[in-house]
Amino acid sequence: MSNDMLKKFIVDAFEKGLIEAVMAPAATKDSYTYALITKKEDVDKITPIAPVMQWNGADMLRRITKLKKSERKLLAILRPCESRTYKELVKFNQINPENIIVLSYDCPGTIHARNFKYEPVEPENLVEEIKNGGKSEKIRDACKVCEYPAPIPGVGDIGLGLVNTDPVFFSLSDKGKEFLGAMGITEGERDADAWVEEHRKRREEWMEKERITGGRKGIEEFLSSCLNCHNCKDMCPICFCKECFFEDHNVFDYESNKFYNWADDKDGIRLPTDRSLFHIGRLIHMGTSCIGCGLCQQACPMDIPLYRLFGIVGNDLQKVFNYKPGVDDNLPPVMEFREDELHEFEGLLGGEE
Amino acid sequence: MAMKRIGVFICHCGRNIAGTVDVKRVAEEIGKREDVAFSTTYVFMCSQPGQKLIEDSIKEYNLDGVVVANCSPTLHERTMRNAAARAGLNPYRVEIANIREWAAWPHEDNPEAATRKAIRIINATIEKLKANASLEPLEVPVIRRALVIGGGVAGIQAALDLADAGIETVMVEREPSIGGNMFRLSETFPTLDCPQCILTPKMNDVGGHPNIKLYTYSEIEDVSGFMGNFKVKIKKKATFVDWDKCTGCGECLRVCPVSVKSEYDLGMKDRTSIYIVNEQAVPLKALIDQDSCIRLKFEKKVQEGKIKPKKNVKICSKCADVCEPEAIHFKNNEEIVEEEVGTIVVATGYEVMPAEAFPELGGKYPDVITALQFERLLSPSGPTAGVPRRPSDGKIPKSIAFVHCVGSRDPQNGVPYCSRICCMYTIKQAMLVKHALPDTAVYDFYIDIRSNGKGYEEFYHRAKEEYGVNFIRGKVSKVYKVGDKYRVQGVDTLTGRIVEVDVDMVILATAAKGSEGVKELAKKLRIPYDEWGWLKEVHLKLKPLDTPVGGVFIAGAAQFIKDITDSVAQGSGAAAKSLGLLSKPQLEKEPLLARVDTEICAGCGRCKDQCAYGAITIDPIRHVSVVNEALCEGCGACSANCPTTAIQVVNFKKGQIIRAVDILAEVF
Amino acid sequence: MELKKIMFYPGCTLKGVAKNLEDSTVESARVLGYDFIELPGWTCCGAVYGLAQDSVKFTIANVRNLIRAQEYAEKIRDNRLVAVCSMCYNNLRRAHLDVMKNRDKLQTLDLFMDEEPDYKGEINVQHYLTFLKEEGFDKIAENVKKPLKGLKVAPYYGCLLLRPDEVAIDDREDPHILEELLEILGAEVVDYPLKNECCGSYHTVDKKEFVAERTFKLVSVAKEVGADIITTSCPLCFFNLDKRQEIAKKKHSGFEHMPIVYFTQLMAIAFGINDDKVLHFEQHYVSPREVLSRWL
Amino acid sequence: MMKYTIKEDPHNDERVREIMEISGENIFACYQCGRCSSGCPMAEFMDVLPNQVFMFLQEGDVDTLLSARTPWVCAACFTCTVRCPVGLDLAAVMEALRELQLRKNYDYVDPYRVENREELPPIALVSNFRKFTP
Repeated sequence: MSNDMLKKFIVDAFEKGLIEAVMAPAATKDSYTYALITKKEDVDKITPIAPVMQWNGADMLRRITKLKKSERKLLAILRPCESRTYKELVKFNQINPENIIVLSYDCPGTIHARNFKYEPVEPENLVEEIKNGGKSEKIRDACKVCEYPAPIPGVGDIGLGLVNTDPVFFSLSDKGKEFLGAMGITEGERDADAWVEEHRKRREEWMEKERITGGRKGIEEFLSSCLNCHNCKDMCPICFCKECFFEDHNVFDYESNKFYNWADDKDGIRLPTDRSLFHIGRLIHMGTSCIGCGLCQQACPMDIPLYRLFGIVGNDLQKVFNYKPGVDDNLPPVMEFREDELHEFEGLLGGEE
Repeated sequence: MAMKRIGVFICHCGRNIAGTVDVKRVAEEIGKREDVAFSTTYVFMCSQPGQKLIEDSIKEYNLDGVVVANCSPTLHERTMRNAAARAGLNPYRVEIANIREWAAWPHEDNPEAATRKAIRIINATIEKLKANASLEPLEVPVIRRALVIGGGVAGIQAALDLADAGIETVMVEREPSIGGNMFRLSETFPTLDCPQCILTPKMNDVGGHPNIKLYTYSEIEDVSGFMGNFKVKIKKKATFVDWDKCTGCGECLRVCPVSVKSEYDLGMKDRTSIYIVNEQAVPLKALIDQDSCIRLKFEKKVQEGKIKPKKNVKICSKCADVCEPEAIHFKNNEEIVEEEVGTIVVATGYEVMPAEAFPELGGKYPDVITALQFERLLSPSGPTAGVPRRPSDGKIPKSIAFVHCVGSRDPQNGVPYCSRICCMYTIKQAMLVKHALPDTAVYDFYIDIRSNGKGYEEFYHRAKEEYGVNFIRGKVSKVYKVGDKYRVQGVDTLTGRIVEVDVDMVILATAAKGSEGVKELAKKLRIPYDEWGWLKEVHLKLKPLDTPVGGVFIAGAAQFIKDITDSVAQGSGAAAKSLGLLSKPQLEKEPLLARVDTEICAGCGRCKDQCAYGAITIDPIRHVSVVNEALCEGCGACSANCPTTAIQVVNFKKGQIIRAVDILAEVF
Repeated sequence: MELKKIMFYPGCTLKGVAKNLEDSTVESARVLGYDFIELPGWTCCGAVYGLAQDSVKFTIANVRNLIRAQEYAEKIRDNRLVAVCSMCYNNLRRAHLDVMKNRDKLQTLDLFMDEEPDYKGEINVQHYLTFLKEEGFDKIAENVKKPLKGLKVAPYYGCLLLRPDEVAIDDREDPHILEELLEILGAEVVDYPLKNECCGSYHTVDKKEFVAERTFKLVSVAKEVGADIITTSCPLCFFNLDKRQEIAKKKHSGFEHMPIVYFTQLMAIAFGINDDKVLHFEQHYVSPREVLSRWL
Repeated sequence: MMKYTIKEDPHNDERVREIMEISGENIFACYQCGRCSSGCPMAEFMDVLPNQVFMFLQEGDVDTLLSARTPWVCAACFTCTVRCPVGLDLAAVMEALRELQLRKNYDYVDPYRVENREELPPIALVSNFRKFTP
C-alpha cells in the first residue's frame, strides 16, 4: 500500500533526524485537508496520497514560510501540480524554500471535493488504477488533462514512482539525492512516458474542443451565472495578494448618473458592472503563471467550468511568452524585462505596418 | 480631503487654442460644476498678467485647487505651480489640462469636437486633482565632488572647468591615456589646426591639476546612490607595471620582441606588447597587454594547468631587465577603488562602424579603410608621417576615392541619421591628401555636402576651387578588386550616367555610433540610450545636457555625434550644470514619488524588478516593499506592475487615474 | 542504408534543358543518404514573383504547390520542401512568406481554390544548399572520394538566392555558403567580387545582346580573378553565362570561353560519379570536360 | 527635352498615385542618393537611370517614364531594393510602370516572334512573358 509505505518513509526520516516536521493531507469527516505534524507518533493521522485536493499545498507552505524561513526541517508531500506552484511561488517571494524538502509522486488525480463528499473513494483505489498505467474516470477535468502528472526533475526534491511499478523513489534535485542517500534508499526507475503522453494528448484534444469561442459574447455567456463571489480567486494559489484590486470598492464607486450614462450609451447594462472585468483582470494578473491545478473550478458554487477559461487562456499566454510556470527556472514574464520580444504582435493595433 | 473650491483657468494661447476651441463655452460649462468655484479664460496664462490672475483669484475665491488648461505640462507646469505657491496654495494642488496638444491642434478641422474634448479633458483633470495631496519637496545633502566619465575633449573641458571652479573632480578614462578620438585626428576642420598641438596643453593641465584625480585605463564598475550622493566603484585594470615608479622613458618598448596592432593607430601601425600609447600620452606610463605578452601568456597557461614549466626555463623578461626604476613587476594589479561624488558628467564619445561591415564596398580589402583610420595615415605623428601609403604594400596611392554616407542616412542597412561630421572631415582629408601628394587624384562621391558651421561652406569651396578635388554626386554601390586596383562603381546622378573609376585606395566615411560599452555604462547609471548607443537627453532643445537621473549630465559625442567645437561647448555646459547643483548646500527633490501601502503589499517583488532606478527593496522582516525616496524618480513603472496597487505614486493614485480615464473614455 | 525521404521540387527547366542539374542533385543527395522524391502533382512556379500589391495571380500556383507539399509532408513526416533551381526556390519561399504575412491574401486564395484544403503555413521551403548546411556539411566531407584539388572555382549566386532579404540563404553582400561547400569538395575558391550580380535574367529572350554584355563582364572578371570555371545553381544563370558566351565572343575579340557548371555537378564528380547520364555535359555550350578532366 | 512645366502638385497626380498603389511604395521617400543606379547591372542599357525614375515621379512626369525603355530593361534582380537606404522597392515601382501599360493589353514582347525559342530554357520564356505580356 503506497500510503503505508510513504508513512513508513516519513517515520524513518523522523528517526534518522532528517526531518522535524511533515506537511501532508489528513482525512476529515467529508474530505481531506493539510496537516502539519511535528512528532513521528502522529504520522498515522495523515494520508499522504489523498483522493481530494481541497487546497493547494503550496499555498499552505506559503502561509508557513512567507514571513520567515521554516525554522524546522520540513518535509512537504505535494502533488506535481502543487510542487510546480511551490516553485512558482518561490519566484514571487511568497515561499522561502530554505529547510523544506518537497516530495511529489505520480499523481492519480483527485476527485471533485463535492462529489467526494457524497461518494467517497478509498485513496488506494485511485493509486491502484495508475499502477497499470490507467486512470480513474471519476477525477476532476483538470486532472484528466494534466500536463505534468508525474514528478518533474528540478521541481521539488524527491519523486515517488507509482506507474507501472511497485513504489520507487528517485531524486529530483541535489537536495533530494542527498536526502535519499541519508535514508539509505537506492534510487529506482520506472517507465511512465506513455502514461504522461496519454495525458498530454488528451490535453491537446480537450483544449481544442473546450476552448471558449464567440469573442466577448461567448465569454459573457460562459460567465453568465457568476455570482461575483470571488471564490475562484480565493482558492487560486497564484492569487497571493493580501487585498485584491477588485475588492477595493472605492475604485468602482460611481455616482448614479454614471450608471445611467452607460446604460444610455449601451442600450442597457448588466449589473454589477465589474463581473467580467474581474475575471479578465484576474486572468491578466495570473494567466502567465497559472499552474492548471483547477481549484478555481472546484471552488465555483455555480459549477462554472472555470478551468476552461483560466487553464486554456493561461496555457495560450504561456506559449506566447514561451514560459512554463513552475517548470522553467527563469522569471515569470511579468517580472522580467526583455528588450527583444513579441515582435509578432507589432502593428496589430494599427500602428506601423 | 477632496477639494471643493477649484479654480479653472483656460488659456487662449493666442490663436493656438482659442482659434479652434470655444474657450468661453468651455469656461461656462466647467463653471457649472459644484466643485468649481471660479472659471475664466485669458489670452496667455503663462504671461505675467496671466499668472497674476491666478494668484489674485486664489486669494479672492479662497481656492483649494487649480486647473490650468493650456499646453503640455512639460512647458508650464512649473510656472503655474510657482504662481500658486506665491499665493499661498500648495503647488501640488495645481494640475495642467493639456487642451492645446490634445484638443486644439489635432482637431483643427472640427472646432465643435475640439471644444467638447477640451471640456472632457478638463473634467478628467479636475477629477484627478480632487484627490491630490499637498506635498513638500524633499531635501537631500550634497557631496561637493564631481565625476567625469571619458577623457576625450568634451570630458577634458568639463573636468578643467569644474576643477578650476574649485570642485574636486575625478576623471575616469578606459584607455591608458586621455585625449580620446580627437587626439587621433590629423588636422581639424575648418581651421586646419593640429589637434596634438591644441589638445596637449589641456591634457597636461588635467594631468597636473591639483583638483583632478585621474584614473586612466579604468572603467566604471558600479554606481549607486543618488543626486548629490553617488557612490562609484572604479575598476583600475591590470597594467603589470608600477605607475608610481614608471618614468615613461620608453626603454622597455625598444626591447619587447612582440608586435601587435596598435589600438591608438586603429590597426594602421604595430605596437609592442609593453607599450606607451603615444609620446604625448597623459599619463606617460607604460603598461603590458596581457593577451600578447609572452611571459604573461606563459604564466597564465601554467596557472590553468595547460602546460608544466620545465626547470631552469628562462621566460622573456627583457622589459623588466632594462627598466631602471624597476617598475615592471608582471603582477596583476587590477584593483577596485571607490569614490563619492555629487554629480556625474558622462562624456563617452563615439566610434565609427568598421569597414568590414560593408562588404559590397570592399570593406574586407586592406586598402579600403575607414576615414578615422585614414586620419592616422594623414597625421604627421602617424605611422606614415602624414604621407599616406597603402596599408597592403606601402605604395604611395596615385588615386584615392572617398565615399560619403557609408551606413549613415541608411535606416535599412546602417543608421537612419546623418553622421554630421563626415562631409567636413572628408573634404579636409581630401585637401590633406593634395597637400601631401599633389599629383594624386582624389574622387569624392557624395550625396549632399552638409557644411553648416562657421567657416564650413567656405572650406568646401576651397577644396573645390583651390585643391582640385573631384566631387561626384552619387552614392557608390560596389567596390571590388581588379588586379592591383580597386574598381569603384558609382553614378553621377546629375548627368545621369554610371561612373566607374579604378583607384589605389578607398576611404569609407562610415557612420558614427555611441562608443562600445556605453549601453552597459548607461545601465549602471540608469540613464536611457537609443539603439545606436547615443545617450538620451531629457529635451533635445531645452535640456540637451540633462538625463532623467538627477545629477547625471551628458556632454559631447556621448549625446550624439558632433564636432570639436560643439563637444567643447557641451563639456563646459555640463560642468556649469554640475556646478549649479554643487553650489547648493542642500538639494530639493520633487516629492511625486512611489509609496507603499504596507497593509496590502504582499512582498512579491514585481515592483522591485521593474524599477529602473534601483529604488525598491524588500524589507526582510516585514516582507513588504520599501521605496528609497532619494532614488525614486516617480515614474510609476512599479505601480503599473503591482497586481494589487499596494505601491502607487503620490498624486497618481489608482482612484485618481481610473476616474480620469472613465471620463476620457466615455462614448463621444 | 535506408534513404531518408525528402520532398523535392524540380521545376520545369530541370525536366528539359537542365537534366544535368536535376540528375546531379538527385544523385548527390542519394550518396548522402536522401531519397529526393518529386513532389506529387507539382505545377510551374511561375518563374518570377509578382510585385504588384493588388495581384494574386503569381501566388496561386505556388500556394497550390505548397498545399500539395502539405499533404505529402504528413505522409513522410518531414515538412521540408527542397528546391535547387534558384527561381523555384525564390518563388515558393516568397509565396509562403507573402501569404503568412498577408492573411487576407491567403484567405482570398483559399476561397478561390475551394476544392483544395487550406494552406496551414507549415511548409519549410529550402534551397538545396541550405538543406545541406542544416543537415551538416561534415556529411559531405565524409563522402568526397575525388577531392577537386587545384580546381579554381568562381562561386556565382546570382540574384534569387540572396534577394530580397527575406528569402536570402546567406549574407546578401558577402555570402559564403557556396564557398564553404566548394572547399569541402576540395576545390580552390577564388574571391569572385561579382558573385551576387545579376546575369540579365529573362532579357535573354528578347534582348540577348544585353545579356551577352553581362556574360562578358561576369566571365571576364572571373577570369581576371583566376577562375577556371564558374559554378551556379540557377538554370537561367547557367544558360545566360554558358550559351550567351557565343554572342560575347563575336562582339569582343579577346574574349575567352569559360565553362559553367552547377555546384551539384561538382558535388557528384567529387563523390566519384562519372556518368554522362548524371552529368549530361552534352547540355553545355562550353564543355567543361577539359577543365574537369583530371577528376573524370 | 530640357524643360518641363509642373502643372499640378505631383502628390495629387492620379497616375503617380496609381503607381504608388500598385507598387505599395511611397515614391516620395526617395532622397536621391543614387545607390540604385550605381548598383544596377542593367543601368548601362537604360535611357532613364533608376534614381531618375523616382525624380520623374516626384515631379509628376509619368509620360516620360511610359515612353522610356528603362522599365523594360529592369531585370527585377532586387539589387536596388535591398540596398535602398530608405527601403524603397524600386523593382516593384518598375513593375508598376510596366503594369500601367500591360493592363491596357499592351504586348511588349510577341511570343510568336521570339527567335530560337526551342533552345531557351522554359523559365526564361515563362518569366519573360510574365513580365512583358498582359
